[in-house]
Amino acid sequence: MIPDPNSLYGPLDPAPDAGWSSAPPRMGFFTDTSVCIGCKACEVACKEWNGVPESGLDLLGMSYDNTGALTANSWRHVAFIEQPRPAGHRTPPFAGTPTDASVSAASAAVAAGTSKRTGTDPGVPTGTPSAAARMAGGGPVDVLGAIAADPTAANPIAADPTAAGLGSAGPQFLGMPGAQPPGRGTGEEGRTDFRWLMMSDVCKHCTHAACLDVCPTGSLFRTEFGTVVVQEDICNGCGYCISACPYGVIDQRKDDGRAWKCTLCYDRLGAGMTPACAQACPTESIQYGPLDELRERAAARVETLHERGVPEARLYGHDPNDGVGGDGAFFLLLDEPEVYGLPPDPIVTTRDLPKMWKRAGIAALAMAAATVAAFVGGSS
Amino acid sequence: MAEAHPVGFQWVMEAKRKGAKVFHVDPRFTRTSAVADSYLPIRAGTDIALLGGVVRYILDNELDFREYVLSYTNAATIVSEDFSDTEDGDGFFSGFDPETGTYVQDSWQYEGNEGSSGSGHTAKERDSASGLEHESHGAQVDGDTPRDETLQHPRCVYQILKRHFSRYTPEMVERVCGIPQDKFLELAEAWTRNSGRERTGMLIYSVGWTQHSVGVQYIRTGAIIQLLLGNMGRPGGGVMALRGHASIQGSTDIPTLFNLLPGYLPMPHHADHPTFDEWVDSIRHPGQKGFWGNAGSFAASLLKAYWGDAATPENDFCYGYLPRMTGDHGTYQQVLNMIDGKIKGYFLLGQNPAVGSAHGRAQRLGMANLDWLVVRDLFEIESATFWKNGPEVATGEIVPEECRTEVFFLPAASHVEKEGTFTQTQRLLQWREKAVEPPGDARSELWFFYHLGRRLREKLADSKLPRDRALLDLTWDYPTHGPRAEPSAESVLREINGYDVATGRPLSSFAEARADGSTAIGCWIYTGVYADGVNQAARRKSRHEQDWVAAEWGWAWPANRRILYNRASADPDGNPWSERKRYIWWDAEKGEWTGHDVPDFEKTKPPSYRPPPGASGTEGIAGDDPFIMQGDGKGWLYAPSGVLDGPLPTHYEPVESPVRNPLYGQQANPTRKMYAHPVNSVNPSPPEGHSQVFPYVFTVSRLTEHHTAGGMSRTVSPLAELQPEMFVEVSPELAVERGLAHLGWAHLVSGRAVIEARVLVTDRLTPLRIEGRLIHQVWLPYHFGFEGLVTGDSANDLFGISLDPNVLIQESKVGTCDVRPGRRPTGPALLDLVADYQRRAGIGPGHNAPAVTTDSEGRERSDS
Amino acid sequence: MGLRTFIEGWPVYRQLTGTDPLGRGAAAQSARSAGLTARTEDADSVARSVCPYCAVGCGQRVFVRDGQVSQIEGDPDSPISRGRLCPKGSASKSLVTSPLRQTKVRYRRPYSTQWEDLDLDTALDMIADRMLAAREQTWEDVDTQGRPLNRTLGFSSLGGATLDNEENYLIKKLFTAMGALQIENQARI
Amino acid sequence: MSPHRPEVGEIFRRFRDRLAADGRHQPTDSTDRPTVNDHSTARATANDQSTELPAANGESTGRRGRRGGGGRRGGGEELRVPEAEFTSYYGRPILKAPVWKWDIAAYLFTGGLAAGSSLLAAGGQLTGRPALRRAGRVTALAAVSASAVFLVKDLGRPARFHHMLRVAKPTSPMSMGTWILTAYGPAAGVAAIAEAAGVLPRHGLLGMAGRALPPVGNVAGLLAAGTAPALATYTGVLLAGTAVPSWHEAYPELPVIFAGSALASGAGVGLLAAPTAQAGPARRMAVAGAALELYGTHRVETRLGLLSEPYRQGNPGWLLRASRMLTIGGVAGALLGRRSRLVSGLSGVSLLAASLATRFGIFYGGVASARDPRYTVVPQRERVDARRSGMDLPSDRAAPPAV
Repeated sequence: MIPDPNSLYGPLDPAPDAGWSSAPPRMGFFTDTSVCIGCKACEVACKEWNGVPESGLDLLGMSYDNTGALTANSWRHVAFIEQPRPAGHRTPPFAGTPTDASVSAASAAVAAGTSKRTGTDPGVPTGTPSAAARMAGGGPVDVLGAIAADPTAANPIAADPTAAGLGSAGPQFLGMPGAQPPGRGTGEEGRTDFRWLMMSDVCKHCTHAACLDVCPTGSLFRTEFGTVVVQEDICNGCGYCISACPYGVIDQRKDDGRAWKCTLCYDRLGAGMTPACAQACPTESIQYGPLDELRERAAARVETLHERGVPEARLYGHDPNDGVGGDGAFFLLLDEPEVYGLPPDPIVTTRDLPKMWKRAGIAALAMAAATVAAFVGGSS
Repeated sequence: MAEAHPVGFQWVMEAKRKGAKVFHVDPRFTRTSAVADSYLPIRAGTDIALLGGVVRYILDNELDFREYVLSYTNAATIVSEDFSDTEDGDGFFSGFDPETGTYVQDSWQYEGNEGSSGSGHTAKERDSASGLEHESHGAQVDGDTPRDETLQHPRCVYQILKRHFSRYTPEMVERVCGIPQDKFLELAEAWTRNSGRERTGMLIYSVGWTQHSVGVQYIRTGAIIQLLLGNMGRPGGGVMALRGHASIQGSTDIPTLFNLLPGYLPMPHHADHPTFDEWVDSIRHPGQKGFWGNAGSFAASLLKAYWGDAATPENDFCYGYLPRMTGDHGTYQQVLNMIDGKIKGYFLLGQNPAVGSAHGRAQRLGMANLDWLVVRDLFEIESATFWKNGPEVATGEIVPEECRTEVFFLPAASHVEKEGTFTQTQRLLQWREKAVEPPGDARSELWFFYHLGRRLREKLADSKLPRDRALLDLTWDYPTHGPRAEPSAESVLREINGYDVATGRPLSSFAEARADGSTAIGCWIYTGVYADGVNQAARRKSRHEQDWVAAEWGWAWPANRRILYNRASADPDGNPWSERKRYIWWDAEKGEWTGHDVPDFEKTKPPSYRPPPGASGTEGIAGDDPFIMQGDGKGWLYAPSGVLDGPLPTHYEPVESPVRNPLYGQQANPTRKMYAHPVNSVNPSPPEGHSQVFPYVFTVSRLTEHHTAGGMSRTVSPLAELQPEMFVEVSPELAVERGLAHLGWAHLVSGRAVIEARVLVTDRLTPLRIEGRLIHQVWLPYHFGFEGLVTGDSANDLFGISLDPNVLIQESKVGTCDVRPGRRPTGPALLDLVADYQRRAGIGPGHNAPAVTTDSEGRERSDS
Repeated sequence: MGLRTFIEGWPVYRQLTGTDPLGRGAAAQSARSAGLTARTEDADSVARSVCPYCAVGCGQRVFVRDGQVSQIEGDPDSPISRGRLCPKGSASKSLVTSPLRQTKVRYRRPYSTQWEDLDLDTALDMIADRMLAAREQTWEDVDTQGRPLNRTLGFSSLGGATLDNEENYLIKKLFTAMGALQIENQARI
Repeated sequence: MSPHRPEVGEIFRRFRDRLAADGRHQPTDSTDRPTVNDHSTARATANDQSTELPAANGESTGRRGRRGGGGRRGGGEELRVPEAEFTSYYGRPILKAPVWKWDIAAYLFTGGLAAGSSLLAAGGQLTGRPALRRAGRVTALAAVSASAVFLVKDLGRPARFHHMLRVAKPTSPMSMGTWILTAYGPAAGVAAIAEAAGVLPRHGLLGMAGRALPPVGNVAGLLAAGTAPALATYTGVLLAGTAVPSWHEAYPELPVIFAGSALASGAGVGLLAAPTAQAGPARRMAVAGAALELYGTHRVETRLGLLSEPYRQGNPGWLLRASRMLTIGGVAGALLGRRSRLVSGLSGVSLLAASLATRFGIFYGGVASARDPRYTVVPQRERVDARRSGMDLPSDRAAPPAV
């Protein structure tokens, strides 16, 4: 059979393309972050079902996120972002209370300095304080003001890192910027708006899955449900999939060597069951079903939110025309993707594969030609 | 709610999806606030001021559901002219006795019933936490009461209510709670607009509400609002308690509590209940209306269930076997007695007081001074290892080599390793099937106590001592099965349900209870759970196969009613208030009450029924009196008795507060239970001096990722890794004031202890402006201790012991402390630090704030 | 396995002959993956249970395989929880199968610095003796005015909110018959 | 679900069109974009200042340096390079950095060396330059064997290396590479073994073998040479076929660089092994290889804008600069020192070293680009913003250019 013209890029129903002639409808996740309460039931339910090992016991200070990222040992990851920004139509939570400037950005910048052993390498790496500050910022973010404040003078404990326990906490600085004595704020010049974003991240099960396409063993394969699964009996830990994933999802487990990620509970799907995380989710933030249905539901949800005065609501990964042909697991977000640690515009690496092979071919010919020339041309 | 009860919260989110507006009131911005439409930061311990403000808003704008209020509440009832309100008493109602710090309630009674409060003096009631008895029924009051249907009489409840709350204005709410007026008005407006004939509003609280020195009055205030708005006994209404333990409701219905017997029958008091009849009458209140008329049958049936053939009408059903209360025997009194060496042995059954109870140090010192301690749990919890790993070992207060306590740790069976029923927070009993055998020596409590009892009876078999009769005559013959001789839980449930002594037929309703010893009932309110010999609690009919009430899933007490007092869902004539809210109604053709639920009313008593003069008991209840357990069949806006600290809720400051009570000269609840014990010093509050030594308010609560004292979550890796360390949340403003750094360390000091925690500086906390002053609040999770996968200092160590007078529950949701950067000292230096603070605060050992502080100068008037 | 079956099992062969030339799906699937089923499918038994944590009372299904709990998840039939669980409820399997669970009786004798082993039966007997002794020493028959007390304040108990109603019933019944009054639980806390 | 499933994407085209047409959607645009702008402008200051942050805190600088997570921001050099503005979840990397260790970089070299050597050997074989032939064949075998060792050693589950032969996936450069190696390896091996013919006794079985070997070796040698160019250039696709920004965007150049680097290293072997008389072709190979290598490297260092940064900074920058020097030196030596065996040898060594440096430079340049979220976010964000301003579809992606 001839592969689909969109086999490497563009809209595609992946299961038939992967040889499942009588494939069931493509199944996937729609994660609606506007109703996520950050309970992390998804993380636990996933670990319980899939026997995923513990991923470290460190306080990260990334709001309530102590998991840090999707890793080989965390197939669901709930992100927490504190921002002094309006949340839709809601009454400003701190209007009228005697607040000063926001600390979200400064705290995030500190949290960027923490790292975590997750049973993988390098676990959760440290981050860029300024980028963290922008993630949490809702207005002018005076990270410097916070940092520059002379630690020894303004912040007695900062003088003694051990006492401050900042050994692992990255740059030391006061909890918040500004020299204004607390409580002088009327609430007018202080922070009034605040929102707490929560989002349960997971493998995107891309239509065009680079991890799958570059896998040299066929360990990563496309299931009849259109999902992408690592076969633990096949994977030999070559690690290619890890550099290929544009979302940084798949990861190698230490002392095991193999690559691991969400399987969208392939074994449960086979039995007609709902994936563990979606079944546990108390508020239906994680919805599981035929992708087309989910996409329609999501479209309606966005419109509802826009009507209810939440213009920042937008979908991510829903569009079959995007750089990966659409995600099998897509999201409703309330801020730019990178705020949640998602790439703003991922493009599957295989899009350029034909061009790459072409360039390689030309280079190869050039090489051969050069050799021939080297031997025939010239006298000695 | 999203924090502590996420799965219950799915229904809130569902309502939200349908357009409901969600308000969240909390000292800190939580995961609930994150999805709420409006978040109101509040100063911990000021809820009555907020809710009182709502009451005033309703009354001033006449937004109450007048028809409902007139017919179903005691709004029209006229109160004795002897009554005087806190408005006149600067924080005191009439009848206060400074000597005992309690009230004489006579003057609170309805007009013409002054004599009948039955509680000349409430000191005894306070010690016996008698408030708890009213979980299943109202307190005593004579049925026939003078009313003014126009609500104009100056002494009718409606007018008294109006006067009492007249000063709870939006301005006052802002001054006391720190909630901006416009936000308060947004709340009050939405709440009232969503109540009435067509709509109902629900009030949900988590039981942190009960952990205040005025906890019962918090809930009373909520009840008053819901009654005024007509939200009681109707679908989508009510006051919902979100309780925190799988069967904490069950352990109150079938109480492991010192002052109660199953079904909220009071444990006899040596002075008040010398005989069976006096005991029964004290419950039944001869001549009173309502279902408690049958108390005699319930009491006799219980004793019959306990002592079987030995219990006869002639010997008062072995009433003499029952132990008698002489005062306060509550858990905190016990702990102090342990420290004083008065108690020899202690059983801990799936409970971890070393972390979970207030004043952890007192708990641990008490346990270190026992002869023996039995701990039954899944894990080696802090309460089992305090003698080697407790903080007091580090400070030298407990030296293992000198600690006498003999400790038995017995592994317990988990919820899948035994069968039985949990009663969840809405009175629903659900049967659990056993999945596997418990591992190793692990056993169920059922096994442990059955075989322990067997052994005790064997050891005493030859005893001639009268005191051993109670044990030897006890019915203790439950069938066992399996190699480990596990007792049959169903046979116990059958006894709880009750049976006909002669035939052994399980009873199907408590109406079948008899006072002549022909019925035995272990817990009368549970009668029906084993009706027809079928385990009704084991019913699992799928929600897809039944209506939204889901009456065939499990079994709810009483009589499988899902909404109590649901007669109120119909108007006085028995018709639904509205089609939208149709629930229970009177079917004239059939001549009976019908609807979606089991009617909480005599099935065939027509709405038009009026009791004959002098009628008592059930026949005294009129056809339009929905609150059938109440002495007058009415919902009580005003409680003439039964609530020890006042017929109406009043804002008192928390026992430890940096703020002088803006409403009354009386600072804190004058009737609270105080313990003057050397170990229990209380931080000073205004008008006392030195309150600035502990300038900050701290409050504690749960994290979604952990459970109570952590025994079931810090030991479980997928949970432990999600919240791996003890931390304290502080506002940016406090961080600057005290030089705290995000992810740095801080330690908190109270008059009892000093604990340390990592700092989270977050916008989610805010200072509040109270009385023009800036008040900082910090928040701590109380899950951490020194055992388990993840450890940390225990927040509850910071608290002292002061109790609500009605139910003797401690104030452990708000206290004062100092916050200091860096780690706490260790070893003896830690004790020095606390001592230094005590010295600076001028609080000697056992210091208690004065009970009475009406003197505006703030000098103590009496007491201490 | 004959050469033929080996060849036919070889994904490359399946790529060339089957519907999946790129070796993305059907051809790359391993025998194990093909035979994969949910472990709840082949459970020996399923118990209908209730979550042990808070008081919401979410329904749980406990799957058992070879006498071990193989999975605990929400009961979709429950009108309370509709099959959903919070992180704690979801962790129930880890709770009951935790390696940290203490399954042997531990005994600490007075003034000792460590645990010792103790036989369950002996422990039960020692506890019974201590209860009787404490009761003996602290028994109160009547008060100062001769009114009956029939009680001991010599020992007390705390706990019950996490236990079954049947268990609480026996605890209260036994302690009451012994005249033990100081029985408390979390409901007071 | 509905029996009739509309073509994938249909629903969304409709949905997008509806929104586009729908005025109600404008707010998203008007309220969303400005906020982003506010923030960016408002935070430019914070951002620039914050670049001093590590300097302000030696401890954290050292630590981050060690971790490499944002090592680049470590030194004072940082202050001179204004930080490209971007946002990321607590500033953490979005991509997972390659888990490949140094041995994959080493393989890039040995693989290329093997290829170059085989070509050299084939040339020598056909043009009667036994020294080149012998040296080429032997080096090829040694290099390809080393390659195998490096590849297997880097696997998380080395015992499962043979799983590579389960499938043949044109979409997977590594799979293709596996099959290329499978074809090349044995041929190179046989060719090298054939070199043993000379040392075998004249008579007996071994004698027969001795007579049979050379022709066999010649066939094998040509086979190896036939597959060698593929072996040398597929590795370019191997690296480019990832989400690692500075590798992927360099896909047009990488094969060229690696081809050149392979030729140069092969030439290096020739210069080392062959007497000056036979080394002519090697010199010319060196020139050709060096040309390709220098051209390609220069392109990746300059053409990719932000994504060229990693190749210019830190260790990768240092390695590539060294490589350039060595290449130029090697070529110069090869051309000028044609009479001196020593100079030729030295140029050979320097060409080999250059090739080695190039591979490590390219390898670690890419790794650095994956570790720093800046290189992931900034280019993509620019793409999105351009598209947004281009067409009026704020919260939605426009169809990307067809392949």
